[in-house]
Amino acid sequence: MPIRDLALHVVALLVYPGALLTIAVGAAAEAACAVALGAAGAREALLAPAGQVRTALRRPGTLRLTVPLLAVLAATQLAAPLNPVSPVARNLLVAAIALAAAMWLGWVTTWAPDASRATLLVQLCWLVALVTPALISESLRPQALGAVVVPAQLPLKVAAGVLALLCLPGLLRLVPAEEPATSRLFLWLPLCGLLTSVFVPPGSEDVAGAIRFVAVTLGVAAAALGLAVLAGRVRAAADLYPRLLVPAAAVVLAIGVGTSLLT
Amino acid sequence: MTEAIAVAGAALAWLGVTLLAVAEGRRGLALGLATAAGGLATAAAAAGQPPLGVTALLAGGLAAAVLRLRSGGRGWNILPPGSTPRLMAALVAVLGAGLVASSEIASPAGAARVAGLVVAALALARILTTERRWAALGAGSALALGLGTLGGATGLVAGAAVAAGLGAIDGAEAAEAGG
Amino acid sequence: MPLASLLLPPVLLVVAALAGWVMGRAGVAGGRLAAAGGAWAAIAVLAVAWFATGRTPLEQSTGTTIAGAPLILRFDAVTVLFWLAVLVPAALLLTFQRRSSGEAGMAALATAAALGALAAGSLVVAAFGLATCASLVLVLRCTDELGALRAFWPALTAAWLLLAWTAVLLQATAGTSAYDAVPVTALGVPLLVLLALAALLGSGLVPWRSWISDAWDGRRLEAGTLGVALLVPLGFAPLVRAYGMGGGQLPSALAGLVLAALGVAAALGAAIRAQAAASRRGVLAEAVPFAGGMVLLALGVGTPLGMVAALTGLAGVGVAAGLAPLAADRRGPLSAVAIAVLAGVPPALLFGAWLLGLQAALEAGELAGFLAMAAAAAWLLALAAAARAARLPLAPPDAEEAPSRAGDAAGVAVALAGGVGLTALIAALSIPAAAEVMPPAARAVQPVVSAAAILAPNTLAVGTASGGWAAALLGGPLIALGLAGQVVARALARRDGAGERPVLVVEPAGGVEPLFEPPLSGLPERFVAALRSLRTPEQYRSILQPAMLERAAASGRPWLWIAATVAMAIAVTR
Amino acid sequence: MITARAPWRLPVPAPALLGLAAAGAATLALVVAAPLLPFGDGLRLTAPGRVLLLASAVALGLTIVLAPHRVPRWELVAAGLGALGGQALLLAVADPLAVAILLVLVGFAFATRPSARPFSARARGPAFAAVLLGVGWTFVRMPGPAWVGRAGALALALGLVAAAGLVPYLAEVDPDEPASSSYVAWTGFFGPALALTLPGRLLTSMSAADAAVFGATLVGLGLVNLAWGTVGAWRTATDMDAWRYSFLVDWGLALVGIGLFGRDGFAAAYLAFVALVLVRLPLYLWARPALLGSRPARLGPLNVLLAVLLAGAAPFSGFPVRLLVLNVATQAAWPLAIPLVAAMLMGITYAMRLARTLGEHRGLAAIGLWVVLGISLVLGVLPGVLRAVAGL
Repeated sequence: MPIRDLALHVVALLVYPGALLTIAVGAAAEAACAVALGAAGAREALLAPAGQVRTALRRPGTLRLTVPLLAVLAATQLAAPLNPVSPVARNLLVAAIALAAAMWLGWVTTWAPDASRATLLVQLCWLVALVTPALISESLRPQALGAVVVPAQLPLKVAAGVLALLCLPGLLRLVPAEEPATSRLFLWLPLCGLLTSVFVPPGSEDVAGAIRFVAVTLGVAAAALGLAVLAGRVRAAADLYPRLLVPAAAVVLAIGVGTSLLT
Repeated sequence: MTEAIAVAGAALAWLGVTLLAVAEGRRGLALGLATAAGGLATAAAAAGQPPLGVTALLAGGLAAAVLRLRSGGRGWNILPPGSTPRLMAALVAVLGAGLVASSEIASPAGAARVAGLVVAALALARILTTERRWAALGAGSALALGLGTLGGATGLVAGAAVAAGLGAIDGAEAAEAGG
Repeated sequence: MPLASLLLPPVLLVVAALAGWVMGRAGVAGGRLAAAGGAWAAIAVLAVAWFATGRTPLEQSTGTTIAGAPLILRFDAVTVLFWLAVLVPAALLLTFQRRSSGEAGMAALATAAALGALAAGSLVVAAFGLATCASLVLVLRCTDELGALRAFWPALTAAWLLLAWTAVLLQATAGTSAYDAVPVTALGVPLLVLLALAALLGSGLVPWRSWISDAWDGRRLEAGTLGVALLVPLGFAPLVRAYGMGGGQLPSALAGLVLAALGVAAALGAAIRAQAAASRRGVLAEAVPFAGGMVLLALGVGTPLGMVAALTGLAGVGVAAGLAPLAADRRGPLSAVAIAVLAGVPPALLFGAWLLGLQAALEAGELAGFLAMAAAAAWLLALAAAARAARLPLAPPDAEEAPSRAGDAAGVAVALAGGVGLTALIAALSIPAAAEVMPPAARAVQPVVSAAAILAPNTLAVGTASGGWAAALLGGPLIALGLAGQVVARALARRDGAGERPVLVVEPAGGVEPLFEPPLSGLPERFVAALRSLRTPEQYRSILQPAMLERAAASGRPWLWIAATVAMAIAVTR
Repeated sequence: MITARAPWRLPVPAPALLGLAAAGAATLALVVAAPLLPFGDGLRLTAPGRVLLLASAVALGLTIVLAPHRVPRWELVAAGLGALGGQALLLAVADPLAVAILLVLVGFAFATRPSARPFSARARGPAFAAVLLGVGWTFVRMPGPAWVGRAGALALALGLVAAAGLVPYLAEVDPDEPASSSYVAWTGFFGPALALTLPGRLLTSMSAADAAVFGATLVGLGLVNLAWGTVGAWRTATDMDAWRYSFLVDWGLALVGIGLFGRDGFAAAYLAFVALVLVRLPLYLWARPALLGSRPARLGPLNVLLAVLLAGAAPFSGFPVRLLVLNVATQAAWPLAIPLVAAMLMGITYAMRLARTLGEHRGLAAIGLWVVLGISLVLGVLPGVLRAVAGL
C-alpha cells in the first residue's frame, strides 16, 4: 500500500524519529551545552535553543532549510524502536552522507579553512568508525550492526564505538568551542542516535524500548559534551584534538583488517 | 661459335658504354652509345633473341646516338682529366657482372645478360655523376638499351623505343631555364 | 518498427543538424531551437519505441559495411539506457546553452554520431563511432584555445585506436568482434586490458586531471561540456559490453578489482581537485569525473548489483554532465542546490546511484568493501568541496559567463526527479540492461540479475542484502517539504520586506585557500615537459642527426642511396 | 596541376605542350583500348589499376579546375594529360622489365618540366629505380646461387621505394618548385601506380624465399618511412617539409600492407594509394598558396575537420586503411601492431599544423576543398565498394 507507506514515512520525517524528536533532543542538548561550555545561567541556557530556532525561522534561506531536512532524513535511518521506516529500508550510509552534507551546508556561511580541515579529518575518522564494522558484517542496516555480538567482532565494535564517540565533539564543533551555529541543534539526535543504533544492541520494539533509545542517545550526547568540557579544561587534550583521532582510526582499520582475516 | 660472338658483343657493349662514360663531347658520347648499341645487339642476336627485337634495339641505339649529336659539348673530348675513376668503375662493373653471372657467362644468353647489366650499371653511374643534361640523356638512352637486353622481345623493343625517345629530348642546357 | 526505432532518433538529430546548418547559412537564428527540438523528439521517440514495442532486443546485421567492417547494430536495454544517458544532457544543453545556428547543427550531428556509436553491435563499429563522434566534438571545440584540446585529442585518438586494435585482435582470435558472436573465452585478460585502457581514456577516468576537466578551461563552456556529455558514456559502453562478451563476467576477478580501484582513484582525484579549485567552474568541472569514478567502482565489482549500480550511475553521469554546465556562472539558492546535488546530497539521482554502488562493493567482500570505504571518503571530500564552492569566484577572469536560470532549474528538476524515481529507473532500465550483459548460464533457470534481490518487495524502495533506501517514500516528501519551506521562507522574507536573502551568496573576499594542496599536482604536465626536453646526448649528436642524413640523401650526389643499397644487399645476401 | 610562383620561369613553348598533351592522350587511349588490339596482352590494366587511373583522372580534373593556380590552365591540362598517359603506361605494361625501361622515359620526360634544379639531378631518382627494378627482375629469374635471388628481391623492393622517393632514397624538394615539377609528383602520382601493380606481377615469378625477402624489405622500409614521416612532420621547421613527410606516413602504411602479403594488406595499400592521389595530393596543392606565403594560414572549423582527415580518424579515408593495416599486422605478428598504433597516434601531432596551412579559400577553391572532403568521407565510410570494384 504505497499511500499507507507514504503516510508512515511522512510521520517518520515530521514526528518520530524525525523533526519533532530531533528538535527536542537538539534543544535539550544545546541547553546543556550552553551551561557546560558557555557558563551561562539556567535561564539563558534554556532560552538559547529557542533563540537558535527563532533565528532559523527569521532567516530561512534555501540552504538553511536543507540542513534540518537532511538531519531529519538521517534521523529516519536510526534503529529507534517504533520507527515507521521499515528496518530493511534503513541505511547507515544514507544517514552518514546526509549528516556529512548537513554539517558542511550548515557551516558554509562561517567557513574557515582551519576549522574545515579539522572537520574533514574528524568526518573521515568517523566514517572509518561507522563503516569498518559494516564491512565485516557486510551490512549497512543500523539495527543489524547494533545487534552484532559475535565475540570475534566485539573488539572491533568496541574500538569503533570509542572512536565514533571521540569524533562527536569535533563533528558538533564543540571542540574548539564555537559560537553555536543554528544547524548544530538539528545534528545532535542523528549523530548521537546513529552511534547508539550502530554500537548499542537495539531494545524492544515498544515504548519502553523507544524511551531506552532516547535515554541512551542523550547519554551519548552527554558523553560528547563531557569530552568537550574535558578538552576545554585540559589544554593538552585540546591541542591533540583532532589529530589524536588519526592513530585511533588507524587502529580501528587494523583491527578491521585483522578481523576480516580471522573471520 | 655463338658463344664467341656473344662474348665479343658483350665486350663491344662494355667498350661502348665505357666510352660513353668517359666522353665529355657530343661525338664521343654518340660513338659510345652507337658502339654499345651494336655490342648489345650482337650479344642479343647471338643469344637467340628474335631478329625483329635485335634490329629494333640496334636501330633505336643508332637513332639515339645520331640525335645526341644535336647538342652537348663540342668535339670528341674523350678521357678528359679526371676520368680515371670512371675507368676504374668500368673495370669494377665488368668484374661485378661477371661475378653475378659467373655460372652462365659461358652461354650466349649469359653473356648477353652480362652485357646488359654492365651497360645499365655504367650508364646509371654516368647519370648519377653528371651535371650535364645532354650527357644524362645519352646515358639514359644507354640505360634503356641495357635494360632492354635483359628481357625478351618486349624488352628489346621497349628499350629501343625509349632510347630513341630520350634522344628526341633537347639536350641543350638553355632549355633548363625555359622548361 | 524495430529498425525504424533504431534509426529514427539519430535521423531526427541529423535532420535537426541540417536544418540548423541551413538556418545558419540563411542567417536565421533558429538552429538552436531545431537542435533542441530534435534532441527532445529523439527522447520521445526512443521512449515510445522501446516501451511500446515490448522491449525486445534487436541485433541488426545490415548486410552493408562501414569503414570496411560489417555494419552490425544492436538495440537493447543497454543501448536504450546509454542513449538516454546521452540524450537527456544533450537535450538540456542544446536547449539552454547559447549557440549559433551552425554550432547547434554541428552539436546535433555530434549527438547523432554518439547515438550511432552506442548502437554499435561490434567493437570495430564502436571504434568507428567513437572516432567519428570525437572528430565532430573536436570541430565543435575549435573555437576553444588549443591548450584546452591538448589532452582531448590525444586521449580520444588513443581510445579509438586501442579499441580498433582490440577489435582486430578479437577478429584474429575469434573471427569476429560482434558482441553477440564472440565466444565467451575469446576476451582474455590482455584484450580486456586494451579495452579498459580505451574505455578509461575515452571517458577521461584517470586519477589526474583529464580532458573532461580541461573542457571547462575554455572561455566558453558550450562546446567542451557537450563533448563531455557525449563522449564519457561512449567510453563506458565497450566496458559494459565486455561483460556481455564474457558471458556476464570479466576474464579475471582481479581485473575487476583493479578497475574498481581505478574508479576509486579517479573519484578521489576529482574530489581532491575540486576542494582545491580556484573558481566554481573548477569545482563543477570535477562533477563528471567523480560520478564516472563511482560508476567504474561499481562496474569493477562485477556482481549483478554492481552492474545495476553502474548502469544507474551512468544515468547519473548523464545528469551531472547536463546539470553542471547549466549551474555554472550563477549565484543564488538554485545554483547552490545544483552544486549540492552534484556532490551527491540526497535524495537526488546521483546520491541514489552512488549509494547503490557502495552497497554493491560492500556486499562483494572485504577487499571491495575497503574500496567502498575509500570511495565514501572521496564522497565526503566532494561534499566539503561543494561547501567551499559557495565562497569561490564563479569563473576565471577571462571566461565568458553564460548564466542560465531556467537551465539549472531544469537540470535540478531532472536530477531530483531521477532520485525520487530511482526505483522505477532501476526496474525499467538498469535491471533489464544488466540482465542483457549478464545472461543466465546455459541451463540455469534463475536469471543472474534478479529484481527481487535489488528492489524491496511491495514497496517503492530499493532493498539489497546490505541495506535499503526508500527513494520515493522518503525522497519525495523531503523534496515536498523543501519546496514548502522555500515558499514559507519567501513569504516571511516578503513580510519582512527584505526580499529573499540567499544565504549562499557569499561574495568571495579574495581566493579561498584549499583544504589541502593536491598531492602530485602538475605531475602529468611535468612528465610531458620532461619528455619534451629529452635530447640526444651531446656525444651522440654527431652521429644521430636525421636532418643531416636527409640532406645527404636528398641533395648533391646520391652516395647515400648507393651506400644504403649496398649495405642492405650485403645484409640479405650474407 | 598547380604551379607555384616561379620568377625564373620562361613560358613553355606551345608546340611542346601540345605534343606532350597529344602523347599523353594517345597513350591513355592506347592503354584503354589495348584489350581490343592484337598486342593487348602486353598492356593489361588490373582492376585496382583501373580504379587508380580513374582516381588520378578525377584528381587531375579536380585540381585543374578548382585548385588555386598561377599558370594558365591549358598548360596544366597538357602536363596533366602527359602525366596521366605516363601513369597509364606504368599501370598497364605487364612485363616488369618493360616497366623499368618505361620508368626511364617517364622520369626523363618529367625532368624536363620547369624547375630550378638541374635536369640531371631530377632524372636520377627514376633512373636509379629503373636499374633496381630491371636488375632485380633479372636476378630473381636468373638461375644461380640463392643469394642472387635474394638480392634480386631486395632490389625490386628498393626499386619501388626509390621510384616514390621514400627513405632512404629521398629526393630534394624545392619549396618554390611547382608541384608539377617537384618530386612530390612521384611520391603522390607515379609512385602509387608502380606500387599498386608491380608487386602482384613480381610475386608470381618469385620463389618463396625471395618473396619473403621482398616482403620483409617492404615491411621494414614501411616502418622506417612511417617513423621518419611521423617524427619529421612533427618536428620539422617548415610546413612544406611537414607536408612532404606526411606523404611518407601514408606510404609507410601502404608498404607494410603490401609487405605482409595478406588480402587485407593489399586492400589497405590500395585504399591508401587511392586516398593519396584523391585526397592528400589535392590537399597539398590547396595548401601551396599558404606554404608560399601568398595566403595566410588559419584554423577555422573546416581546417579542424581537415586536420581530423589528415590524422586518419573516422569517418574519413585514413580510418579503414589503419584498420586494415592493424588487422593484417596483428594476424602476422601482433607486436608489429605496437609501432603502428604508436605512429598512428602520433599522426595528430602534425595534422593540425598541416590543416592550418590550408588557410581559407573562397569561390571555386573553397568548393574544391569541400569536394575533396566529401571524397575522403566516401572513401572512409564506404571503402567496401571500392574494394569490390577492385576485386580485393
